[in-house]
Amino acid sequence: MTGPEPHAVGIHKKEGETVKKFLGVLAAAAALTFAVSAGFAADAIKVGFVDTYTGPATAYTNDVLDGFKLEIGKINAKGGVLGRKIEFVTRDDKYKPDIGLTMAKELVLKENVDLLVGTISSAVALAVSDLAKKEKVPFIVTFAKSDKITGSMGHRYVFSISENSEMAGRAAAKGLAKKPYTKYWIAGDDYEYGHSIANAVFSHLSELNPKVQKIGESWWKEGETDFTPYITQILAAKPDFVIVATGGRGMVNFQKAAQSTGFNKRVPFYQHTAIELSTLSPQGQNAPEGVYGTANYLFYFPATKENQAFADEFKKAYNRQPKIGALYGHLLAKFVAKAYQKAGKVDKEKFIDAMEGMTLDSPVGPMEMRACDHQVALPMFFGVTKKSPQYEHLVAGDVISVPGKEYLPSCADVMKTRAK
Amino acid sequence: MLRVESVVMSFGGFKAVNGANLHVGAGEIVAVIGPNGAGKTTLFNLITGHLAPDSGRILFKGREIGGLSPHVICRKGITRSFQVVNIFSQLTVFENVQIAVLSRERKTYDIFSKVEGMAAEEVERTLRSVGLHDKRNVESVLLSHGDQKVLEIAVALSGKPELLILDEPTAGMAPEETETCIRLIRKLSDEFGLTILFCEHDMGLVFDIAQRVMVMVRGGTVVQGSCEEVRRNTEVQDAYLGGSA
Amino acid sequence: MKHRSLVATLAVLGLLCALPPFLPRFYVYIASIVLLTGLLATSLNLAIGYGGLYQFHHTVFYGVGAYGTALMLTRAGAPAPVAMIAGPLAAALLSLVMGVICVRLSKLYFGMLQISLGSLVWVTVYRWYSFTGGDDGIHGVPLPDLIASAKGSYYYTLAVTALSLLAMRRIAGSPFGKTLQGIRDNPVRSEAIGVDVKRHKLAALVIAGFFGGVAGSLFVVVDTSAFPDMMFWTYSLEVLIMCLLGGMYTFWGPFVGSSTLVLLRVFVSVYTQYWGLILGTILSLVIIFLPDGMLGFFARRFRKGEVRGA
Amino acid sequence: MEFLSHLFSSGTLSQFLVGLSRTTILFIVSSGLSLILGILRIPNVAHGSLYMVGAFLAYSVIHLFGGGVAAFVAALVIAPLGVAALGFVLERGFFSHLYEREHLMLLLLTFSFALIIGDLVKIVWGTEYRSVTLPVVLQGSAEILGLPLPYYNLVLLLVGPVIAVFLWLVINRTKMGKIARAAAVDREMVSAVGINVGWVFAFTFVLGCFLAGLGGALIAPMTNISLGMDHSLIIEAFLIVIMGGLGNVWGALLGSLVFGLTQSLGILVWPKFGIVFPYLAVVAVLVFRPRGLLSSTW
Repeated sequence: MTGPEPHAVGIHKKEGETVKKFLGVLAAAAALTFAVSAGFAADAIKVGFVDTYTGPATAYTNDVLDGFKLEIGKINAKGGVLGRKIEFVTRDDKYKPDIGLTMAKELVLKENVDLLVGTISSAVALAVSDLAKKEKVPFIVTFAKSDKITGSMGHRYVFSISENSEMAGRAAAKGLAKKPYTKYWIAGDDYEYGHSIANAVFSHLSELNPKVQKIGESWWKEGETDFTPYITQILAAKPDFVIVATGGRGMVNFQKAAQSTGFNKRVPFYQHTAIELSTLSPQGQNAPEGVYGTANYLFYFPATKENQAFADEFKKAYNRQPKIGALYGHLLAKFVAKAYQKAGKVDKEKFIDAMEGMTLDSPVGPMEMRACDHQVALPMFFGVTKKSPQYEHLVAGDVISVPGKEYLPSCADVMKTRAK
Repeated sequence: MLRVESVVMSFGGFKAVNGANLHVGAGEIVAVIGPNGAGKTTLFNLITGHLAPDSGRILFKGREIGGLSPHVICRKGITRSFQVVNIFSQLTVFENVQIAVLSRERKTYDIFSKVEGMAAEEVERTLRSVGLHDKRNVESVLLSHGDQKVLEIAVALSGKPELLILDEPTAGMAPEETETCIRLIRKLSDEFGLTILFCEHDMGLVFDIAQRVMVMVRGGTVVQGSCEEVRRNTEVQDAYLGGSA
Repeated sequence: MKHRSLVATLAVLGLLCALPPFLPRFYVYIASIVLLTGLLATSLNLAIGYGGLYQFHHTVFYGVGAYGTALMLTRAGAPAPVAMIAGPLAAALLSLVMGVICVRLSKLYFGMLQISLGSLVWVTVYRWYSFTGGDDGIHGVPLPDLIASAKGSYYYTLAVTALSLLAMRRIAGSPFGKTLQGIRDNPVRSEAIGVDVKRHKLAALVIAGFFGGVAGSLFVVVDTSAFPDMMFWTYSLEVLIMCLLGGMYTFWGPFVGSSTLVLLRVFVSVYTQYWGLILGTILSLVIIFLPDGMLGFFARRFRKGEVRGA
Repeated sequence: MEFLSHLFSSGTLSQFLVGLSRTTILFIVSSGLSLILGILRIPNVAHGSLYMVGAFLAYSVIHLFGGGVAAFVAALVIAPLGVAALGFVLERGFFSHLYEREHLMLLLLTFSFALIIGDLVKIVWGTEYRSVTLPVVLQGSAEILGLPLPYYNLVLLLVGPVIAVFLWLVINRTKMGKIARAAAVDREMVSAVGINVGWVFAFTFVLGCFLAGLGGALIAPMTNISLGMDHSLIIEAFLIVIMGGLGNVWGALLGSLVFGLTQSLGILVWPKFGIVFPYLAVVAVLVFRPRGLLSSTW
């Protein structure tokens, strides 16, 4: 070590004075920061978003925000709710539960928001949900897919307006049960979401079709970029069908690997959200064909007037097709506005009472916020990827729609997991 | 007191010490001399445990010490100074000596006492006796080279060794500093009855204070004996005058 | 002199005790985070500033302290006092084990081996769903009522942090602390005066790990949760930055540095998403212009022209 | 004993080849890091960020040229050169004045650069992830024992050794390389004989950055290019360099092989904790050979 180490071993002898001076400076700086505040209008209904606004997840979360903005803008333009505007602020959790929790605390304890929403990360959602329960603030989960959120760790203050892994698993099992495959391989991102969705698909599939068997599993770390070693491993075992449980960025990565190795041509596989635009549009025409998937939203299906109108409106506003997040943001705005209207005043407990059992019309049809577990019942679409002359990306073909009621776990089942 | 028997130590293929023999009796002042690269420093490093011998024996008070760790050997009663000044340069003169005293008293694991002022009496006494007392609160990196060398001897001394090893104690010193240093070494020997082993290039100094001299050439012992014997030895003359000098 | 520093300490403590009633709850929470992060940085400084050990992955002990406490409370249902001490002890034990493996390496190699071992611990926590909760972490850790509220947890954090800092200050000023500084300064000289360098380093690592663990257990009290990210290597570097920012070779420097960074982070990240840019710029300016850190810089200016130690 | 049947299945060879090919990118990036660490003594945490910049640059170049083989080749040239230019600016602007600083300071300084570069990338390219499509020629895969090995992995298998030999030639057969090696051992000596060490160091740093950029450009088609791709890579690269021996190009190669292969074979043996094996390998190496597998320049 040739570096000039400061000759400071004995400095603490003089530190007392220095510390004092320093504390003065620090206090002044702190006072300055305290003085500034993000600021809501005085009588607005305050909605606080905690979500991931940096990194790959923004491909999904920005759509939520834009969908919400579009709808809430219309509501505010008509005078808002109860004569008050709905305003929102966003906080970036950087996909990390500790940061998300700090941000949520800031929103609740400092900004005094009336409502917390957001999070694509299940870890953040669970952390914030715990805070919501303690602070008695309603929290609407917009994207995170862990079934614990409204399942085993659900409570009065947490709601979910997206499907969860258990639901996706049940819906996929319904679609897959009709196929002739029996030898299944399970692979996926080795984290909460990956395991829970894979288990959900396979356990329900084996209930529906007792002949299926699992011949092997492989798990890679979340954020894995090179799937080739796993693909060769899977192909060597010669399964009939592969359940691939990837989330977020793993979706596109795995599809690219499948395309380049010809994996999809050798063995059919299923990925939740494989048919969704968020997965398909970044790959253009190079996405693999013949991949089975489920999704909550497709802008071209069902081809109803409502869906068409929503897609057109979104495209006009943001110059892109709405993806799944846009639907969630849209639903969020509608639920929030309607619930406050119904509650008659801005009150956290009344808001929750109003939310329970509430129904709405949406671009994908009518839906309900289940009173028992605070889980919304959305229809789920099951299909397979194919090329389309109309678009620059692949679309879902052979789409079947599974209504929410058919794949939601029963209230009794949910309560059983909560009791544990 | 110290006995080195046919010790061999090599770096890669090069035998830095090759069959050296050395004997130091209690209370003696022994000098090791030899041309540059003769292996004097390596020999000292072997004795103090900074290197481990390949073969041969190093006995201190009849016990084998070859290959032990430096701190263990220090505990057995050998302390040293180094050729290049080796002190706690960021600590004050006082603290340098203080650590050595605390280490000797085995108080370095004490996490409860306040170190300030500990062992002050002994530290000040030592500093007075080496003439550094008035500089006791100076950061030692700021001392003159001569003072640093003296401080290092004071640090080594504070371990209350039975054998003190000095590797070129006057290297790089100004003439008057050398003078002080010699007086210091004499004083140590006379007052405390210390056994001293040192190596030095300044032959005047060697023959001035050493009682016996060991001559090393190319890693081996050429001759060991009184100053007079060594001075007259023809092999030594060859090594210094005709050989590699 | 001694009298004055005692008065100053009591004044600061008194001020900190009096804060909560005047602060909104959010700031009480942030104040708790500031305190425990300060403790974390100070504990790291014991190893890196005083001992010169390249403790690159210190937050492993922070994380293990937190998980130890959280798991004792949730899984074992242990009484709170037991859990509070179990976390730090687990951290100290891990520090001992990692120390035994690392301590014979020097500087950069030490640091890298530690990062490697620390990453193993991190991976284990991150992957072991059934036990640690994996990447979700542990939430809603049950706490006794006394320390469950924002104020209660603040006072508890304040008390534990103050005691820990006092203890570390004592250790830094003890014969052991002085020996450690000697080892940092010159390990060869230390050995030559009979100091067992490795063992002292190991002891320093265990102490630093223990107090890192204490900070972790405080995090559980303040946040009622524990996350794997607490022990990801980037956070370790951030804590290193805190030490550097405040002044690595001073006792209070790391505390000052961590307070500055935590406050800055909380308030700045509300207004911008470019926290990295801000932190990076501050840090590079500090390294280039103030290598002694803020406190070191102040201290230096203060004693300019004085004879050192007079 | 189930894992044994995995090990000796027909997939093992193919698994092995795939492991080798992914080692290539680790090797390219870590050899650059190794040069900078071994010769300049800078523990450059920003190396991963430069790799990320390389990947983003490759993306931009390919899109600018509209895809195809020409665009891909252009990206492989332009992206590393761009990163090298960035490295040149960093070296002349900062590091050249700071070589004498403690490692710890340099480590933190480079970490601060990593943070800054990360946010600059965010500003320039946004937070969404990008992806690059391979030219049609390179799409598809070859059959090895009935299992697919993508052509691109085959290309990587060839690129790795080429780079290794190239680096060996630069370091051992050019004057610049020889001076750099000498300077790594004794900087003062080299400048004392009248050689301008500053420019040799600049050259080494720029070469290291070029390699980081090349690694980034090569990984671009295999992954989605996103913020944070530097985080996991840089720590792996550091471990590889330490494991292989600082400043030793062959050490970087050996380290990458150990790292890459323990990982891909670890997946077969114990899928859930496959990621643990490379770390264990590093620990084992450092416990038994604290200075790394091959001799280091330190």
